[in-house]
Amino acid sequence: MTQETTTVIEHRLFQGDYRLLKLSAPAVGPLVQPGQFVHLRVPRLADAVLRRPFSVFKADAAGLSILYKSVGKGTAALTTVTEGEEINLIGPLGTGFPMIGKNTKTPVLVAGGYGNAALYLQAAKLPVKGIAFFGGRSAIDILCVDEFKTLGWDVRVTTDDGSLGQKGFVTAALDLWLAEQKNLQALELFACGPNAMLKAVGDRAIQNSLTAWLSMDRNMACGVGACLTCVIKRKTAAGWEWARCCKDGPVFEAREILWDE
Amino acid sequence: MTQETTTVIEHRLFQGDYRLLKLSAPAVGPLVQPGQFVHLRVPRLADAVLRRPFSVFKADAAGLSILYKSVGKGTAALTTVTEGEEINLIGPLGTGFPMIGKNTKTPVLVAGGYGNAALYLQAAKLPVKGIAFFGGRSAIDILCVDEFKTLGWDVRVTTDDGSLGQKGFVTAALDLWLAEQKNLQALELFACGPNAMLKAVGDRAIQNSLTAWLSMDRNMACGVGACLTCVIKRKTAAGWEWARCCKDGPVFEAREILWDE
Amino acid sequence: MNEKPDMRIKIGSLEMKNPVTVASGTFGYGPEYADLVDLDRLGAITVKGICTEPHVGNSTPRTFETSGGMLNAIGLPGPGAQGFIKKYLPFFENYRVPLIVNIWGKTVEDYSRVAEIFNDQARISALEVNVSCPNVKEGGALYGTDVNLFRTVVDAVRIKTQKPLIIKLAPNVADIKVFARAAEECGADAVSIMNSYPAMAIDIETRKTQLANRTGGLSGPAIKPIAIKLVWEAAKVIKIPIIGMGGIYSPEDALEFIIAGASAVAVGTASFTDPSTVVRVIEGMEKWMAARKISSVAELKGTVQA
Amino acid sequence: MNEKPDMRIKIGSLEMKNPVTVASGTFGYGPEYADLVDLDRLGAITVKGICTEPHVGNSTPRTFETSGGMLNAIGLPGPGAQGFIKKYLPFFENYRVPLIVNIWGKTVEDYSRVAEIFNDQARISALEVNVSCPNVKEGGALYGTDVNLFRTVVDAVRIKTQKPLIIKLAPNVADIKVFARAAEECGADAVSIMNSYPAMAIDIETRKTQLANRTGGLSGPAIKPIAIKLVWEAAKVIKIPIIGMGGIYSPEDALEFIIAGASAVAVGTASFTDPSTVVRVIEGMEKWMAARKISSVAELKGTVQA
Ligand SMILES: Cc1cc2nc3c(=O)[nH]c(=O)nc-3n(C[C@H](O)[C@H](O)[C@H](O)COP(=O)(O)OP(=O)(O)OC[C@H]3O[C@@H](n4cnc5c(N)ncnc54)[C@H](O)[C@@H]3O)c2cc1C
Ligand SMILES: Cc1cc2nc3c(=O)[nH]c(=O)nc-3n(C[C@H](O)[C@H](O)[C@H](O)COP(=O)(O)OP(=O)(O)OC[C@H]3O[C@@H](n4cnc5c(N)ncnc54)[C@H](O)[C@@H]3O)c2cc1C
Ligand SMILES: Cc1cc2nc3c(=O)[nH]c(=O)nc-3n(C[C@H](O)[C@H](O)[C@H](O)COP(=O)(O)O)c2cc1C
Ligand SMILES: Cc1cc2nc3c(=O)[nH]c(=O)nc-3n(C[C@H](O)[C@H](O)[C@H](O)COP(=O)(O)O)c2cc1C
Ligand code: FES
Ligand code: FES
Repeated sequence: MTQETTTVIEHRLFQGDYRLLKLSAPAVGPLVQPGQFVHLRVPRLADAVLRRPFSVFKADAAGLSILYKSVGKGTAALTTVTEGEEINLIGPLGTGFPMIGKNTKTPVLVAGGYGNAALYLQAAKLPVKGIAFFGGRSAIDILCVDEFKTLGWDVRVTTDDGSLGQKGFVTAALDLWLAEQKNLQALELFACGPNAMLKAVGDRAIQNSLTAWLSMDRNMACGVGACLTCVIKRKTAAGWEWARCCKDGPVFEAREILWDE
Repeated sequence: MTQETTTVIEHRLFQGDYRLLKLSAPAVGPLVQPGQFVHLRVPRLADAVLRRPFSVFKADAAGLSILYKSVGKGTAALTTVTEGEEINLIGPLGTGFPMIGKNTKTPVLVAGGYGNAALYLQAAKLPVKGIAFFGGRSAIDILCVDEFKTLGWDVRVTTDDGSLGQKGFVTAALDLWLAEQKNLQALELFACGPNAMLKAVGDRAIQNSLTAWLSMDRNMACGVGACLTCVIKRKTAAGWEWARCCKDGPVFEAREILWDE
Repeated sequence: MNEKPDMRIKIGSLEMKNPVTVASGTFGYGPEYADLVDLDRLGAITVKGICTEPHVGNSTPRTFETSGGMLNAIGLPGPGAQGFIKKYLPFFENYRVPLIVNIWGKTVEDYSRVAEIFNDQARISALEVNVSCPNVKEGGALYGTDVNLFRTVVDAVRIKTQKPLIIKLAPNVADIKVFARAAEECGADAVSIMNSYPAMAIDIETRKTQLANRTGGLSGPAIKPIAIKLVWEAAKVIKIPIIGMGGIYSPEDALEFIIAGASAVAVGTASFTDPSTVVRVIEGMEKWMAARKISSVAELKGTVQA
Repeated sequence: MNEKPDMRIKIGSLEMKNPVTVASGTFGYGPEYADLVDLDRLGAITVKGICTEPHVGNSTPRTFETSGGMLNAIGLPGPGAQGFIKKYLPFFENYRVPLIVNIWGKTVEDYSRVAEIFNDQARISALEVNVSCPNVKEGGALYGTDVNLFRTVVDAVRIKTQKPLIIKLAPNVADIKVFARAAEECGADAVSIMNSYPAMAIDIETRKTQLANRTGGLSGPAIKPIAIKLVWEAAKVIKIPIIGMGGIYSPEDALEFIIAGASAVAVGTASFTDPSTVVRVIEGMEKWMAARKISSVAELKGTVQA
């Protein structure tokens, strides 16, 4: 983990409401592992004391990029940064996705929203390519399909309105597909997206005794494990303990997580 | 007085540290009287609750302009506004310079800093042109000399370092000139600039039984007379009372003002 | 489309057509903002604090901007009760908006006297008692933070006025509930929460305080979360209405106070930032409620989940 | 060029090479920021509040951003005294920086017991007693705002430890001087001012409070003027050093606290905004003083004009 003042190399509309922000980050870029995130100080947000966390979409020695959507005042301010401007970041942060287990034949990605971006590095890194389920409200919300295809993944899309791929929830498509699989033990799941989706994926994995790695999105303050803001309940022998999404996560195995009701 | 959302028409370095900001203000522009000011909400100053007051340099139906220097966080933020951007303002505010008295033959302007700008409309409006004393640290700080000359004023410049005009304080030049005048009662003074200069001008006027209109610069909050932040002591029969620079001023006659110590 | 929500509220016998007023000291005596704000659009106008006699207030500087707020130590200058009646009351003959006069004193007798003087003025709709001004050494701070003195003042004023009586509480106490209850027990018709919070800033180069009075009151968005908490706490123990204030800049801010337990709200520092705030707040609240089919402010009041 | 100013200060027997520490709860237990901050550069490290037994703290959400600040209601989760000794104390063997441990309890016995446990730990340089945490219903708020309970706790801790003892005062009191004096009289070596201020925010759509605990503490730039005022007040009545905190983001902010009367300062929320703040503050203070030929922090302390 390091702190770096980066420079905006590229900033543009990516697709739908999502923007691509590419930063020159020679110190942080090369260190990023799949599923890790960076904590940005948003410029021109003078009355805000907190940074904003974003998953790393792509990263290399030259820089790193994120895909984000304007949902509040921090991300709205972020949309106004221009090429050449400086952005301070801390990263890479958190514990990302692990390598697939040695018995895994088919890795399965499940994503919604910025989850597609958060899974990209993992999709690129995994030595075996499998199947990717992407869900969203509408065609415009489904990011990076071609990029995953290019990497060699079998991409299955679902949209709530049927404007792209199958109509319905991504978990329904996953269910159908899981029901067809003979050798469930050859599967391993990696998911990032809305909470409800993560829980649904986790539940299916547990029912089928599969391993599922879920990247959790929790409000954060410090981003480095110091403030205990971003905690979730992690099961222990005795019951549960708090685990920090920013440090112990954001990626947790489904069986570790104790969901609140 | 009205509140208007204006558009930046022009924004550029004017001279030295001073910038010119020209706003399209069809509602406020035509109402401005010499010596009045506008109260700007500086864009991108999210953690600041107060507006910033600026004298109107020029104004007409098309718009109004101010000359300002970056001295703190508000004016620093102001330097970043770009053409086409919106700025909310309240104006015109305050009681400006009066017309010259009917016995006045020679109006005398005394200015330093943005005072040169604050006096421009008065210089343009006065039916008789007289003499203008402009002081500053260095040549670069003396604004608008040619503009005043074009209006028909006899401009005398002093600088602390002698880089333009006479070396020394503007009040010294004024003293020399006053000493030469036969008919002091034909003079009337109008001044805007640093406090020390205003006091010195006022003292000279009182010693010589002249009328001197001084535009006072005080920190402001509301700008409209409501909060009682910007008060100075105004002499009364019984002693003194508070007068509000934003409403009763900024222009006061020298004999009205009770200077603190 | 949607029906207009019922914005009316009552403070004792005072009926306000909407729950939005301005905070004392941030809106002058009435005329100052009349060019910029349609005064009759407001639920009420609350004027700057007035004492029996004319008062000169503090030296300058009197205000200072801080992060998300400002300090003020104006020191309650003013024309005195008779001066106000002569100089400013006639102005209100041209308006229908209810007038709340904020009063203060250096002694219990001052409070009692000024309440008595204003009791005869038909144009004045209610009195708000400032026991919490942090700036006047001679009293303010003390009356607002010592519950016995506090009761003495409320009693003294109550006895002298038939007008709706609002007590403005000091925020710098360990337990606001004690003072809210005391106000209710002494017969106040409402409490207002909160006054600016005692605070200070220093110029590190000159080593002088940024205010001539040394300390002043902090107001603005910075204090909103403190004010919300105090309103919420007080609302748990009193039945009389609360006028909530502290950093209200938007309809959403005002609604947050109502949901916390306030019956009405006041816009303060925000008028300096943008004089149109108070009308924007009224219109925005109406729109927000209409869109959600909330039929009245009363229905929304105190609906924070327990 | 200019000579380096003498930045050293003492808190009881604890010698700090500079007057800058971090605020408890904003810097974890030490290791969390070690990659980003040169820990040995600090005057001291103050860790998150610890109780005798492990504690689970509040549900989430635990923090919420506000204008110029944030609310927190973490609820003092932690590994307990023995857990801290085992899990985190060894980490500090690789550092020379003095370690201040913040302690709290639900009962006077808790306070006394945790002080006793830590008294035997040589690596711990001082104890800071949190009597002011606004989040734990079982005690915090009460101990910090009732002067009799306050004295009981300070006495109970004082008797159990020979280490320098810092009492962290609650800001939500009518008169901070009472508590500052009580701490001094009970033998504290220093007081720290201020803890976060009790506050609240509500989501108007869901009508839920933004924190699971409902109320939380306000920290950050928003509260700096309140903290400066409290430090200035306390400095008038006590001789023991004050550690000032509340919204320190820059060297200038830290200097303002020193000039107001603090001997040392702590950087809190600012570490979230920018982890480099604490080192930037130390370096900036040094530079500022050198440029003005101020030879020591001690010389600067309390130099605000009276
Ligand atoms: C590990 C992690 C990775 C993320 N990756 C991405 C990404 O790649 N692309 C993307 O668009 N978004 C991502 N998010 C969500 C993103 O951080 C939020 O959208 C953003 O913080 C919203 O800030 P705001 O100021 O616009 O919203 P506001 O609602 O104004 O923010 C107020 C506060 O709430 C917090 N907050 C609001 N929404 C969220 C949220 N969904 N998650 C966490 N904190 C939130 C903010 O950080 C801030 O502290 C990620 C979140 C986490 C925790
Ligand atoms: C009637 C009037 C007319 C003015 N006309 C001009 C003009 O034409 N051109 C120009 O460059 N400046 C003018 N000024 C001064 C200008 O308002 C200040 O330079 C500006 O407010 C500084 O703001 P800041 O945020 O950059 O400084 P900061 O020091 O960061 O401001 C902090 C606070 O102090 C106030 N403040 C700081 N300096 C001054 C000052 N000199 N006068 C009043 N308030 C101050 C600010 O308004 C703000 O509230 C005028 C001031 C007044 C009262
Ligand atoms: C410049 C100024 C003057 C004030 N004068 C008074 C006053 O005379 N009487 C009073 O009770 N409160 C006074 N207040 C306090 C406000 O009425 C209000 O309680 C406080 O500012 C909090 O609200 P805000 O954050 O919306 O400003 C004053 C506040 C300011 C900023
Ligand atoms: C997330 C968070 C956790 C905190 N935890 C503690 C704590 O455990 N013990 C304590 O005494 N103070 C705690 N505090 C209060 C801080 O130590 C400090 O007093 C307060 O935040 C004011 O300083 P600041 O404005 O610089 O943050 C905490 C503050 C924050 C923001
Ligand atoms: S955000 Fe601070 S511990 Fe995770
Ligand atoms: S600035 Fe408010 S009265 Fe002049």
